[in-house]
Amino acid sequence: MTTNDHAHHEGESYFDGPPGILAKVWQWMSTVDHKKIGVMYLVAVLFMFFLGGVSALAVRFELLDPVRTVETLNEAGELVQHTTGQRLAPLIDIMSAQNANEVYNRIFTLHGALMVFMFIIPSIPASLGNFFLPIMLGAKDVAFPRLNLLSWYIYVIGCLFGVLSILMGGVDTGWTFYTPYSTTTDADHWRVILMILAAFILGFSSILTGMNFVVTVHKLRAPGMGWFDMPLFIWGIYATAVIQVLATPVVGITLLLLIFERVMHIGIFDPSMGGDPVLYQHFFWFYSHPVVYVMILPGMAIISEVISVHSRKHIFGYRAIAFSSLGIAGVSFLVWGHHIFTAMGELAAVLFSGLTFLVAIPTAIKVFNWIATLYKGSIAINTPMLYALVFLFTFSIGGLTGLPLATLATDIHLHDTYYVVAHFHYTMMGGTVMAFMAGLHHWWPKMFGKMYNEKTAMLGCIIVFLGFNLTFFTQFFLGTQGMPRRYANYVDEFQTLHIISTYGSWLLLLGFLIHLGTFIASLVAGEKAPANPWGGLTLEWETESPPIEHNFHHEPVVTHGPYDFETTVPPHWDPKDFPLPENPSSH
Amino acid sequence: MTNHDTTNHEPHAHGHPVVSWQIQLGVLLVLLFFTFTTVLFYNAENWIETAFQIHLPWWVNVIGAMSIATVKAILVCMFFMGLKYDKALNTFAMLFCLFCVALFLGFSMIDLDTRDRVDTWKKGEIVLGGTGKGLNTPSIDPAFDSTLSPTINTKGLSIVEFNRQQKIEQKGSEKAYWKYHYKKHPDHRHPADTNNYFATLGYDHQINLPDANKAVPRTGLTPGLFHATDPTTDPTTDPTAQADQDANASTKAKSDDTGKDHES
Amino acid sequence: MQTTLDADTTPAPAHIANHPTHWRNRGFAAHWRTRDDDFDASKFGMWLFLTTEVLLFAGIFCAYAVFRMLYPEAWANGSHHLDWRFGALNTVVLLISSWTAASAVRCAQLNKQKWLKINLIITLICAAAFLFIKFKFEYIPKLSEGKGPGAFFTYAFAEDPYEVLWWSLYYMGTGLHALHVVIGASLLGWVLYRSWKYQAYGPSEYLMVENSALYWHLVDLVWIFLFPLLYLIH
Amino acid sequence: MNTPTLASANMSFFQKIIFGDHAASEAGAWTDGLFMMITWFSIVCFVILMTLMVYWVIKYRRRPGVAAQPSPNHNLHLEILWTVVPSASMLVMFVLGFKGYAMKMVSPDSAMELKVDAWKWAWKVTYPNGASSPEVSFLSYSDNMAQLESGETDTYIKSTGLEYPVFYVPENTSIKLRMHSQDVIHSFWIPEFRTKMDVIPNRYTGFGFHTPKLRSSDTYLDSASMTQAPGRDMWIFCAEYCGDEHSRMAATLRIVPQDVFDAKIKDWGTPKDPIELGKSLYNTMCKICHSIDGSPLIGPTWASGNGFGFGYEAALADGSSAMRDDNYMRESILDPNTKVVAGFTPSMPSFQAQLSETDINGLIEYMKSLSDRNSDGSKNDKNNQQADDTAGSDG
Repeated sequence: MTTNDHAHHEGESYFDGPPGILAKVWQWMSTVDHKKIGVMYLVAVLFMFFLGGVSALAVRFELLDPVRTVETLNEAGELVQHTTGQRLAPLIDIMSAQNANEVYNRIFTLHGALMVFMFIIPSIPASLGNFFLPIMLGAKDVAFPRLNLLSWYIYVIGCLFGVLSILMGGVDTGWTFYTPYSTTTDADHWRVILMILAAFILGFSSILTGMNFVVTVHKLRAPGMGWFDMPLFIWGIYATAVIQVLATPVVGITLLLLIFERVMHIGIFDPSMGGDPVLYQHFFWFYSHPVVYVMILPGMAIISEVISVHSRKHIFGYRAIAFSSLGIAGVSFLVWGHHIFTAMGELAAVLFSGLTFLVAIPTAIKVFNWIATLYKGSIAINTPMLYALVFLFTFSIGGLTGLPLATLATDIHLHDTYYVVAHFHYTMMGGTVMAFMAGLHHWWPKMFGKMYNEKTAMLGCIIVFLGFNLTFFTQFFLGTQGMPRRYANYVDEFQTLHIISTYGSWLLLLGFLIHLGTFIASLVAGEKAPANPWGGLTLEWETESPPIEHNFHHEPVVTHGPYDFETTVPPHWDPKDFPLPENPSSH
Repeated sequence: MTNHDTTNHEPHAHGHPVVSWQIQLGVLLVLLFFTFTTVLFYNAENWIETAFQIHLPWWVNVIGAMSIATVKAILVCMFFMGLKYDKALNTFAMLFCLFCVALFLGFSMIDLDTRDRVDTWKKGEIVLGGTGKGLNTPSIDPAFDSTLSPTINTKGLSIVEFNRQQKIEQKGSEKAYWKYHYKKHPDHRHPADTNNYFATLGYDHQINLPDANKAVPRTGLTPGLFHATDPTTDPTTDPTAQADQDANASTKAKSDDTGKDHES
Repeated sequence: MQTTLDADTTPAPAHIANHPTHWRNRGFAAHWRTRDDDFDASKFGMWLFLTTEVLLFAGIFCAYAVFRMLYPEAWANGSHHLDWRFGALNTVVLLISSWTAASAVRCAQLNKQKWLKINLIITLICAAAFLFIKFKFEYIPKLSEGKGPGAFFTYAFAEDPYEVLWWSLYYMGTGLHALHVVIGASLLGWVLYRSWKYQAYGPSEYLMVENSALYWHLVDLVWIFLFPLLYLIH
Repeated sequence: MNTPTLASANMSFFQKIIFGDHAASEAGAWTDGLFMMITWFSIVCFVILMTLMVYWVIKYRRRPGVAAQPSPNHNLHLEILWTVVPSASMLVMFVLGFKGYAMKMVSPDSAMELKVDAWKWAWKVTYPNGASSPEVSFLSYSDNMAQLESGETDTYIKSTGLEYPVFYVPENTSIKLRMHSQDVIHSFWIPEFRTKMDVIPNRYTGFGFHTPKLRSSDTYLDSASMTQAPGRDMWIFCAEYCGDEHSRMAATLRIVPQDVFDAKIKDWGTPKDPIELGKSLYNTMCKICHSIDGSPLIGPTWASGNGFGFGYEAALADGSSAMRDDNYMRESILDPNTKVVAGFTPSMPSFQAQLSETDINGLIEYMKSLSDRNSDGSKNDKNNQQADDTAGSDG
């Protein structure tokens, strides 16, 4: 049982363990404390983000020139030959690729698989969610602490499988593993199977986390916390967890069938045996469309928190936002077809097109509510708030550019072009990653007990914002003008826009490096963080920063709503530092 | 703990209802009864089919079996898994999951069934049974899999046709092959038996009662199953079409309407 | 409260009764307020897990439905290569095992330690019988006839160019189910071991029995649908 | 000028930036209009939202000691309003999108049906009379005419990578495509017509479009005579990821006057000298993987020497060796992966459905013409000369 683990260090912060580095490592590796596990997730996820980012930079670099691939690789070889006497085997040999384009194909597959399966799906729920969901509920831990640790280990094993298959040369199937290409390419190697297995295993980790969170929200709310007293972050994570539980098993069986397809040609997805490749796409997107809401819902959840706390304003339309989260989770199972409009029958295409618009409505409602929350607030301009505003900017673009992709006539033109690439980067990166950064800066003092340098962080935020838009806004025009996805070479006309996009990617790199420096500096020499630096009202601000072993000295009792800034002085604050309006509006 | 309706239950195990053994045994017996029923239903249908040559439409069989299975599943969930006495939340979780399953099946089938709504030629496969091309890929790396997946080149035939051709070569002559075949499956003429060795080898008079382990042509084959390689080409040009039709002359009527049934 | 329910006429010997794993001495996780919260949460978690299992098999069922719709003849022929008798027999075996699993839970609730063990043993025997029938009378003969999945399909008497797909799905579905049988059986075996060694389950501590039984019932549920789909529907 | 441009008469600057060019068909124009409508709608929403956001962030920025002013937490009418308005506008988008989709999917019965075949990595269009286009061109959006007229075609080809097959269609006609793929999923995309559809193995997919009338400004560069002829070039791209050369799987759609078109397909339909036929087939179908100058590509080169070329012994992957004679070549075309040359992966699709007997003979004749040996391995000088200038002329 977990009791013996919880017995000792009462009152200490969660991360000062026993003396001795080995003892510390063992304590972390064997911990069932959701906070430690959250931090472990954070580290792993950020490492995967780094790998995926490197491959993204490689992709962008390749696209500097219409027919660069061959030259680049030869140049690389000769360059080394000039400096050192002997010619280094160029990348093409290292990856044991047939030709130069295959290297590019493997790198963008690498980017997709890393970013989707290993970074963005677990990013917010598994790291920030793990850390803050129980605290915000006023619980000591998640429902199943050991399951929680297990899911982290499963996640790491999955990542290891993926990295192993990359070290064996990487796969060129594209992260969607479309048959029959994925069942026939590299047929004499098993690195493809390794990558599929990686996705399969990561699915289990995702399922376990989801189950854990759903049960936690249902059973471990603090006394006095009804469903509608929960912070919206919890609502978002809850909707996410529901999707994780219900959608991920389907991709499990899909990838299983895919593996058997490769090993023994069972033929279900294989046109050469009477199977149907489009059926695979149905199987895959039944999971992978809901999963894009696994990616974005936690981001939306963070934004709801950040905006309301930093503008000291009750979130506008609490129930609307809460229900729209559930609505998105529900509708997300109805719309997967819009990924395969160009492969489907006409009737199904029309059906899915109509249903797809449904998902836009709750999303729009959320954006309206967030902006309405700013009205008459007391808005602090700091990094979390800045990132929240960046989110509102980029995510609105991402959402609005989704409309032509739900509209049949235009989607037939834009499908599989750079327009789509730009669109989902505006939602995934401009949405989830920006929200992730917002949440990271919002909760960093709470997680590590150190403040960070506000100026450098804001500088990094601005540079990331510029770099991001420079990188991806150009790609909308590339797409509409006729640049297909996943092209290693392209016609000369598109070069200008591609060059701009690549420069933007370097700017992005700079921005994230600044953030990295800020965080390291904060960990090394940051000043001690107060328990409640922003004046938040949710429960995580009542305990110390960093939180103690069991989160709270006494089980908290919820006396005020999470957003009652008009009537409540936040914990650890002096009323004169936190002026309240004289005549709070009646509601 | 909220107490549930616990009529004819024994006292609670620390607040949780205990299902009485009478109920459990009764449920088991009902389940066994339903199993018997569905098997009976199935065999009755076979019997009607072969004895009276009446082909019941396909949905009779499907709806019968599946509805019985559903009833059984509900019984197991309610009593053995205790949903009847449990929190409503668990039931809700199960129901919502079934709702997702329904969406999954429904939409996928809608797409695969309605591809030919605008152009009829978008429906079918071009080469029936698959092109047989994807199979001549190299074997999986031995380091990974000791039992290699065989690398077959089916020469563009479906793998079933391919295996039959292999067997025919192995047996030397078509006649020898069909002799071998009808020794094992004497009940009806194989649709691919184009020049009617079924008759020449003297199996046509033979009528056996159905045995589930023997393939009985209960529906007959869809007209033109083996020759409509291109939906636009005229089916009647292919000799096997004729062969099929007079082979199943007795079951022709049925094969037509089943054809319609299956398409619809 | 256990005294009222102590139906076990022979009380456990001291070295078991004082063992920390004995059901009377078991605590519950520190982050729960009451034992009931722990119990309900774990059970709810198990149900969520069962939903994921259902959706896992939904993939098989979806492929089955789609291809039956596309290639009805192949499906009709394929189903008649299976002998419904073995299917029915296995159904009966699983139903009985499901019943014993359910009454194992009941025995744990009522602290009937002996009958708890007996029920679990019968369940495990049924699991073994199921697998035996499946392999001895179905997999091995079929494979030896060349009715294998995918590229291993070398059956010369096939009627229809798509029967290979039917066999692939047959092996995927039943194979996945057999895997679940093994997992469920090992769960129940673990329960049997612990109740044998420590009497670890009783009126206040039968969660593990209940959850393993739930898993076993799910295995039964899946078979309840696989049986008509594969053996009876044509 | 072979750049597929449309001297756009009534095209807003904004639209010009977005699409770079007019749509070529009515359905395409409809798509553009719908896209612009949605874009303007989005811009309006976006501008309103962002102005409010920025304005309030500045107006209500935090001042020390100043509390947030009270305001209601929700406003039912407001929320209903901003739920209903988006829903209504999206309903409009859906209906219009449906109409545009129908315009692309449904083509009149009178439409000319072209059969499109796709494989890794090339397109082939078969015309109603069974002919298929032998012509290739190297075309690019970029304006490299100077190079062309100065005849520096080699450098030019290098800069664009390779030649693309050219498919001819008559002007002002309804075309219906019936597409199917030999190996993996491809996607047939004509950006000018704003429409694409996946090309799926062992299944027919398709769509239709109506080619525009040519205008006086529409001319293309006839690569044979280096003269401008009335007509109009468009890109065809593969939009579904299909492997190594996915990005090179392009082609040109050339819209020409009806009489030119008729003459062309009549010409292609009639049999011609096998070597010429083989050469044209090579240029359209094989060039992507097989070189004739000895350079190794995806597949073995056809040029003779160092173990390659017709009449030379081929070392196979399984260790055995085979003489490259007519039969071997025929087998390698129809059933490529049974005898794979050592050092190459079996990635070539079978061309069973693709090539007629005449085509295969033509290809083999062409291979012979490239080699300095006969099928029995003996030396011959007659073809040697021809091989050189063929290779030279083709680069």
